[in-house]
Amino acid sequence: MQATRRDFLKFTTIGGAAAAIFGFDLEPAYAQLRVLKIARANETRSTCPYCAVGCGTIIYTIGDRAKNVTPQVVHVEGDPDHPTNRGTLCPKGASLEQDILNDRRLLKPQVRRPGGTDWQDISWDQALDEIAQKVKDTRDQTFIEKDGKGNTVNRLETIAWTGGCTDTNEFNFLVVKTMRALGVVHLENQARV
Amino acid sequence: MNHSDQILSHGRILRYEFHERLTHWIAAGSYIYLMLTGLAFYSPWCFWIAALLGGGQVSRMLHPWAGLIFTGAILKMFSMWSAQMYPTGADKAWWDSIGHYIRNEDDQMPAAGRYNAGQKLLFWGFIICGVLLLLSGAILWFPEYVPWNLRFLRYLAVLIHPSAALLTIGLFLIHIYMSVFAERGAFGSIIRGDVSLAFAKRYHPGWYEEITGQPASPKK
Amino acid sequence: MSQATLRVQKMSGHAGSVPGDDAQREFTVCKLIDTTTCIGCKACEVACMEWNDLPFGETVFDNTYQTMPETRWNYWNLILFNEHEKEDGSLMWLMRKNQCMHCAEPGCLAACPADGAIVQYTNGIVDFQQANCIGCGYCITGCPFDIPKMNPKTNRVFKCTLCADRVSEGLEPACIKSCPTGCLHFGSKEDMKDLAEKRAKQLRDDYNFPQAGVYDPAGVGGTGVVYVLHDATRPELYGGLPSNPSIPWSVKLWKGPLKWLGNVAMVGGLIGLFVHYLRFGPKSREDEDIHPRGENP
Amino acid sequence: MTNGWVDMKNTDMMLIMGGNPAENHPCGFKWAIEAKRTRSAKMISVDPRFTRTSAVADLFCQIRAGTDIAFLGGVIKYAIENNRIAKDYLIHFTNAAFVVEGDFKLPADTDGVFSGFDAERHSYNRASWNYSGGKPAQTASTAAGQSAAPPPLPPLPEKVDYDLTLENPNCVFQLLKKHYSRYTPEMVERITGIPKEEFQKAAELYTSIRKDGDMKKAGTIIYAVGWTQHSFGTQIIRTAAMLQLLLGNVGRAGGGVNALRGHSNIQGATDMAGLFDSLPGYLKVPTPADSSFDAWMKRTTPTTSKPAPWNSWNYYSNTPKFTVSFLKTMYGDAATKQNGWAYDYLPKVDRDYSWTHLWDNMYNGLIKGMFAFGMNGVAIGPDSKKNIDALKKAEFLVVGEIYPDETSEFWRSPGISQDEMKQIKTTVYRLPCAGFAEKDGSFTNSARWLLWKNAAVPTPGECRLDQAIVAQIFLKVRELYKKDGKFPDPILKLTWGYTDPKSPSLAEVLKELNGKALADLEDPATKAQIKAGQQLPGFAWLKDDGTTACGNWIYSGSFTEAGNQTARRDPSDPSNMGVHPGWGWSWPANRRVLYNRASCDVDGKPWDATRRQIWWNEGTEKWVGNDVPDFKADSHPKDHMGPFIMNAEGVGRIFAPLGAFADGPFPEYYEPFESPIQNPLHPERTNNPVVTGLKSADDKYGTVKDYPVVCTTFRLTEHYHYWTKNNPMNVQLVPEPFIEMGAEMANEMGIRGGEKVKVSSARGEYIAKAMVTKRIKAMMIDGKKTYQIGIPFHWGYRGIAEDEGKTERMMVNLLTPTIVDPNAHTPEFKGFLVKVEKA
Repeated sequence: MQATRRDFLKFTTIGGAAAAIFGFDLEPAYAQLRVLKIARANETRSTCPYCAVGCGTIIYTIGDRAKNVTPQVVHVEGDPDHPTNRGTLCPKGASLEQDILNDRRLLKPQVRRPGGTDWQDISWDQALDEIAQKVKDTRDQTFIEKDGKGNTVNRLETIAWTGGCTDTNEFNFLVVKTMRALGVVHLENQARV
Repeated sequence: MNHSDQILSHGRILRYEFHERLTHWIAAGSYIYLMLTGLAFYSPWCFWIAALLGGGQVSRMLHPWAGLIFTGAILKMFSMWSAQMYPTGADKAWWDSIGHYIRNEDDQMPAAGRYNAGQKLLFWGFIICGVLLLLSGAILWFPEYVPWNLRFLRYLAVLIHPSAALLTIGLFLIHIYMSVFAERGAFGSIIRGDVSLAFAKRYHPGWYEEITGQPASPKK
Repeated sequence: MSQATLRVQKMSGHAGSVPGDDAQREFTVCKLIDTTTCIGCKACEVACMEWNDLPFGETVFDNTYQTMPETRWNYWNLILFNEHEKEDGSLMWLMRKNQCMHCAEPGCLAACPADGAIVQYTNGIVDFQQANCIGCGYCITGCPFDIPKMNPKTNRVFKCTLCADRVSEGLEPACIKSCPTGCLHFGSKEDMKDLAEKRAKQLRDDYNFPQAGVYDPAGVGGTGVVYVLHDATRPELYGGLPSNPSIPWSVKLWKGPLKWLGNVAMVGGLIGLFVHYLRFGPKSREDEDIHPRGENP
Repeated sequence: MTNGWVDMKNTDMMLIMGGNPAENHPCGFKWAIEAKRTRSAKMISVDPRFTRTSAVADLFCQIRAGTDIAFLGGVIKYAIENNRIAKDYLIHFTNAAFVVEGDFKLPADTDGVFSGFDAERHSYNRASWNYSGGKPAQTASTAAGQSAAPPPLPPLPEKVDYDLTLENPNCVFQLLKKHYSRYTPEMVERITGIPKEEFQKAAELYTSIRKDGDMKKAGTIIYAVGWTQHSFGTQIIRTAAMLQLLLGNVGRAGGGVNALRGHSNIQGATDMAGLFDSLPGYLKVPTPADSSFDAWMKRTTPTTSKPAPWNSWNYYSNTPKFTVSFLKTMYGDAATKQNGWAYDYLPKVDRDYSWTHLWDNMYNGLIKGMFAFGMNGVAIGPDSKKNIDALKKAEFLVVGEIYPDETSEFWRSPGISQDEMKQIKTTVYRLPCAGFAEKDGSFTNSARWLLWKNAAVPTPGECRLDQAIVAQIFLKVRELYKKDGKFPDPILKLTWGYTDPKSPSLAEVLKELNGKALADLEDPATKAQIKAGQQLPGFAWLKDDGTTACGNWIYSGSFTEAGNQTARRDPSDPSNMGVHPGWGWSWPANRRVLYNRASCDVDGKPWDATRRQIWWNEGTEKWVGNDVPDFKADSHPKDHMGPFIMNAEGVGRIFAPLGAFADGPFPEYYEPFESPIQNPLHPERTNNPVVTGLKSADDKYGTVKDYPVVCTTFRLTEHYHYWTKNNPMNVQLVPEPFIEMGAEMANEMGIRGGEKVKVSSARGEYIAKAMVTKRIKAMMIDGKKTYQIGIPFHWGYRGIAEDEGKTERMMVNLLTPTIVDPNAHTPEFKGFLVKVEKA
């Protein structure tokens, strides 16, 4: 075969022809957007557990509360109705999803025995039984009914409760009830420090 | 290789050895790919070429690698041919007669050696543009690693790369036209390596004389 | 992925007109950043990370409160911290939220060769379509604010989307919603300009910032993010905010005159050669002195 | 907070000191910014460091940590001298006009202490800190050498002598003026390090709201633990409160004294008395000396004390109603009038069992076992090493947590070898609890708003709800006591009537807190009736005859017959003053601004007609308004009832009489326990005279000779206590611990930003990278160049960065001292001494 004038014509027009042959349509009027990830998620109103501004948060979970779904958090955002934060959150509140879905969470009861160099797993029942027995023994051994002057004091100085900053009012009241009933006087809380 | 080895049977002369031909086609292949993908990036009107060649992502991914291959090929060409490409006095005369050349009045042309002045221009054009394309291309390959305060380099690169590429395209078009359409036998020479004595005599009389030791143009 | 309802009015690397252009009544959305009330809390940074589910990265302490030196492909929103001593010796701690400015005339879009990889919606949001992105990085060069960043693994470029997915559904961007002090505000460009000018006037009248003003640079056609600055005459104090940004001259030259020159040259060259062939034909018309080729294709 | 977060938007002037709300309460701080934006309000930031708050303030003063009383005292002096006081407010709403007993002496006259100081016991006999009222004071002198507890204090006089011209040299106002006359700008400069011109600028700006006594504007003081955490923290806050009374800012929208609490529910924990020295609703715990319920009530129920023609509601006169109702909630039918409402069941407290003493008592072997639920005592400190050493001596520790924390792993804290570990006998149980999103219940925010939250997800793994864990432990203990044991009655008789006793519904507990009628009740005035068993509408219904039960009187009204009020979600705010009466529920009685009667003049008209909170309606003869009146609704202004209804006087206390505070009826400036100078006011009395250190081997205190640098600890907005070091997002924001120091100091020491620095105190050392900044400047303190540094405290030995080996695995609280405030028992985390070296 010899190169001819026709070859040249073919050669120069092949590109233009190809576009027509393949019929590409590169003219989308709309761009691809990620669908709103919380569009059908379930909303739960909560309160941020960090500082005392008490920002309203909305926790978005997958599922519509149907029985066959284990809710999984997909997003946390400020509650726009909440008068204090009006939907805003600080960098801690805004990252609450990572607090809920954190792979560092403790997931099972553990015990460290006297002289132990590591944690051991323990069942809930055994842990609670042992704790209750220790509380009982300690209280029975050290409960003070009267002070040096003969005044009734009915107190237990040998067991302490230190309560956290994120305990609810109701939990705190259960603590006050149970600890005061035991006679606990070393009752302190993050509120002190 | 001495000159007598270049004279083949059947009245043919070996013009390009195998490694020269291979180098040429490596350069040619990579260049064509670079040009096509480059054109796709150059103008929206040509972006369809990228689609034909596997999509924009693939084109962008392979373009710089093809560039490296092309760079290797032209470096090899440089080492093979640069000695023969330095301009000589005859080249000036050749350029002065370029009108004859364009009108296919080759017999009016001063005798050219193995490479005429136009081919030398092609060679040096590709070498110089190749270097520019490599340097600017490296910046364009990794723009995110060019610090913000050296961003003028990126700005230069986006100008130099297409400018140099356009120059090579001009050279390329002429090269193709000359070798495929204008000079019968040229194409074969880069495929099989040999040309006819007549071809050598007609287009590269200086070279013909050098090889055969006979005058090329009895007409003169 | 779904097709959302934002229409495209500008499109990168696109031949011919853009179908969404001039097709719809729409207002331009705008983000107002009042640097004078920014406390650098980084809520916006986190909100952006969380909304977009961006993967976390490594950071190192670098003698600053700033999270990292500059935005990353997976960190689109970064507050820049700058300690600035005034002439009278008093200190200013300037904080500026840095992110895509959503220029009316985006340098990234101008520089981008990939069809539809960068689009501007009719509401002004400039968005990257990673599906179309070819990873050439020209947008990085085209941007006068150093915003687009490449994911080295996938070779696609990312940046702030102005939460186009939220805006298209009628929500505000995530950063705007989170901002505790309200230094971020969102609305129409017109309203934000108005609000910004009012705030700047208040700063001049009531707060002893005689140079307070609004940053909405004309060099890129105005931006979809406007700043209120204590000193609008020196935007570079705020972590190098360019005082007069524009699409880089070389990008303009390259995408403008050079392109047309090149096009003309290439087409002209082709035509010239063709005409030459028609007029002169091949150099050797007769094959008498050339070895026949036909036998050996 | 006397006011609330949203109320800040009403202010004209903010003094932010001892707090850094932009850093620590960004979302509440928005309302401070809102005031700037909408009212062109001004903001003054006074802090040891130029903070994120300072960045948006209009005036910044760099103060030496712990010298706030000198600053505020100076402002009081400035206000009085420049007639920038609220004269009418002062005369009618405070005790400025009250005459104080003649034998009361100020520190200026008695070598830097108030009258009654007992140097041996480091305490005051506070009998002379009383109003003059013509009533013979009871014998209050202590016989020499007697070592018994201090004698009981005399009561406040029923009818107080007063002088409305404020000219009586012994009236509170004159004493105040005299006391703070020593706090000159020069003195302020020597103590605080703030150049006097700058101090005067600040004093001028803050008091400018009361220019020529004009009452329209309101100013607020905003603080946090930067004030509390000192050996005189309560007195700093007192000084602020006095300044606010002087300027007439308390009770007013945009005014008040606003404590920004640092955690989601420590306001609630305080209200609920998770503290050794109180019972729910700020009822005082009984002491062994209270021989019976009645004796206890007699001691803790205040009697009215006021000028004869005035009126005082003295709301705490209802203490017996609150207390009986609490005991009925605790012990139900077992609490009867006959047994003093089960008075014996309550433990009696006459010692300091507070936080630092708790650890000291464990260190000394008294405490055998501890529960730590969401409370990381080792990291929180102070003196973390002492706390670790204390835990080594305990028999058992029960930790309820969601992340591995420092406390539960004290036995393998850095520096303890395997061999040493084997010597530690403590049994540690670590129980996996529920995160916030897994629990419902209510938090009380800093503005006293109770806000109900809902559980969003189930607990992961084997985690259990906190309330279930406590309930199950308690029920198991109770089972054991059913057989035998010491004094089992309070355990066996404790009410536990929850539907699911093993996991009480928190809504049921809130109902219990709100209280219910135990018999049919009728209000004699309105004839309104409540049937037995119904929820009470509020604490006004509480009775001291055993017919009502209420777990916490101030929370009465939170869960009524109308349902859970804390879950209300009506965001509307008709007055546009940030009241939001239908959102959640705030104690007391859904009042949003405390003492709001003081927002009106004596005649009941608002001081500022544009910010009307409540007012006296002549037509209906009632107090009405946009907020719930914190006042007796039908008390006619001409009766002159004081707006401060919780005080026996009915008025605000510029002078705090008798037992109110351990260390003085007026705040006097004392140096921090570890201080770089002697007190310029009285060099012979440098520190708070009633403060003493603890005595264990781990309680060490340094001097300026060895430790010349003032150090303060602080929080970052990117992190939350010792919690977010487990959160990858927050760790990315601020990946490593650091130490903030001024450029001048760093240059002098040849330290560059990012280099490691070692900070040591008498108690320990801490190593982290240096943050060299222009934001902390060298200071001239009493003529001596002094450097300050600040250290954010969010790291320990368990966390993402810690576990990856990117930190030195240390806690800042290895440095902090076990010195506490004598009133609030809060440790002096701020303003202790250290030395700084290259590490």
